[in-house]
Amino acid sequence: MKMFKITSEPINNQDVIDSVAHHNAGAISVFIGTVREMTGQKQTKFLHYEAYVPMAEKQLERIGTEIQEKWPSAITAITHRIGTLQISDIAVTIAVSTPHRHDAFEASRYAIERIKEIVPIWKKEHYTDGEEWIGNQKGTTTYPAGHPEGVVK
Amino acid sequence: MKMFKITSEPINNQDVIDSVAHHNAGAISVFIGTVREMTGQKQTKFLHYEAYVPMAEKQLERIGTEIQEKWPSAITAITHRIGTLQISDIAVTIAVSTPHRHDAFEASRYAIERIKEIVPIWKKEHYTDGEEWIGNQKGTTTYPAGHPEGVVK
Amino acid sequence: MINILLFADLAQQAKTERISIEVHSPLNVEEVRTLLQNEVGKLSGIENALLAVNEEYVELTDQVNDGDTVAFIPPVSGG
Amino acid sequence: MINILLFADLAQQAKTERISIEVHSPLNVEEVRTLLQNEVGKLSGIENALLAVNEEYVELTDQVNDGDTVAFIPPVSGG
Repeated sequence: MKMFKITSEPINNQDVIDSVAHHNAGAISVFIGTVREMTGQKQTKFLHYEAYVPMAEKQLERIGTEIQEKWPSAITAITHRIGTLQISDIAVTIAVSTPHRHDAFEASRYAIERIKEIVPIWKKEHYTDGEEWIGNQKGTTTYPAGHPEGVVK
Repeated sequence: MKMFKITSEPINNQDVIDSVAHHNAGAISVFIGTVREMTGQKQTKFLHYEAYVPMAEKQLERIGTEIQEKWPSAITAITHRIGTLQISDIAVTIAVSTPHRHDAFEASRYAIERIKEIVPIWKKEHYTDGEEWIGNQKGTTTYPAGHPEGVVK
Repeated sequence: MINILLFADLAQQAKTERISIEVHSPLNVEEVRTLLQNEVGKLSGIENALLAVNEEYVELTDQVNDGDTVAFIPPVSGG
Repeated sequence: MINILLFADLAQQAKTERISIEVHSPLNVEEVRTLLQNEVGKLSGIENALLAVNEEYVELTDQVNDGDTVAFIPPVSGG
């Protein structure tokens, strides 16, 4: 299976997990992002994800490379779904295997934070009372140079 | 499915994940402990896990209760396998769903640390050059009172 | 010819996801952004967009060559 | 009658996972531990074992009643 993938099909968690299994892995940390119904008082009916697909896959791969630099024994796989998703559908599955558990947790957390910074994917919330493209979820970041940290070669 | 379970059958990750899925979950953090071949210079051929089954299930449930006290929206499921396990087999799968990702990571990490403290399960390593019951993996802890922290009612 | 890609809110405002512009001299990303808005009208928030040329992030001052694909990437929200 | 459960290394040393002892007066966990080793011989490391009565962790000084199950739980290594 492709280790870094944007897909319009439902995500199979076990496929992502299988692709990081390794005889020297003692720990696999899996992060699954799912569509939540309530955000504060707002009720989501469904979501739409759109991506700049070839670039998004390259950026996911970059995250894998960054993880391998920080945690050399780590193996990473990430699949992100696009298109229309219903409540409880899986938007993203990240799996990282490492020899020891500490690194697996750290690396999988790093991956999801980094996705929210550098991977060109956008979410449109369809609420019961309107719709909205969600941008800059962290709320505070601006990019005067035109790019997030550490992405220009 | 039973949310807190000791089993001698292979673990199906997706079953554990499904049992914490929830319409207000935005994040599911899954921890999978697998049998690693090399630990330092020692090569594992296979492992044997034994448990005090009814008490171990009670203690897993206690971990779920502790998590719900610390992270009230969290839903937790844990399955631990016993018997003979080969390299790469899954020993334990923990899934925690929460509305937001930070809590899911924290809680699933809490669960695995707590398993290593209070759940009566023992691992016997069968190395290429001998066998050994593994005890007190943290190496430093002793229990002068006869029990780990926070378990006596 | 330079190919421009727009996404999410920017595509919605421009009513297109893709536009090509003829150029007759070397220019940088900032100049492409100006030419783009000349074509499709002012795009609110485009100054917060990340910039990519040929699927790699670049700076506003980086050069764009004939045949390149320039993408204006609104703040991302995957995950 | 008190039921005693042993696990892992302790069971291996005692060559049994389960033993019952007759008691004729109230006693505590520490006294059960002494009686146990009287039956099966000295168990190395038992002083580091966690203690449970009827599947709940207890203290060394807690009382054991007729019919209770006392478990000596070597340091655990699940996960």
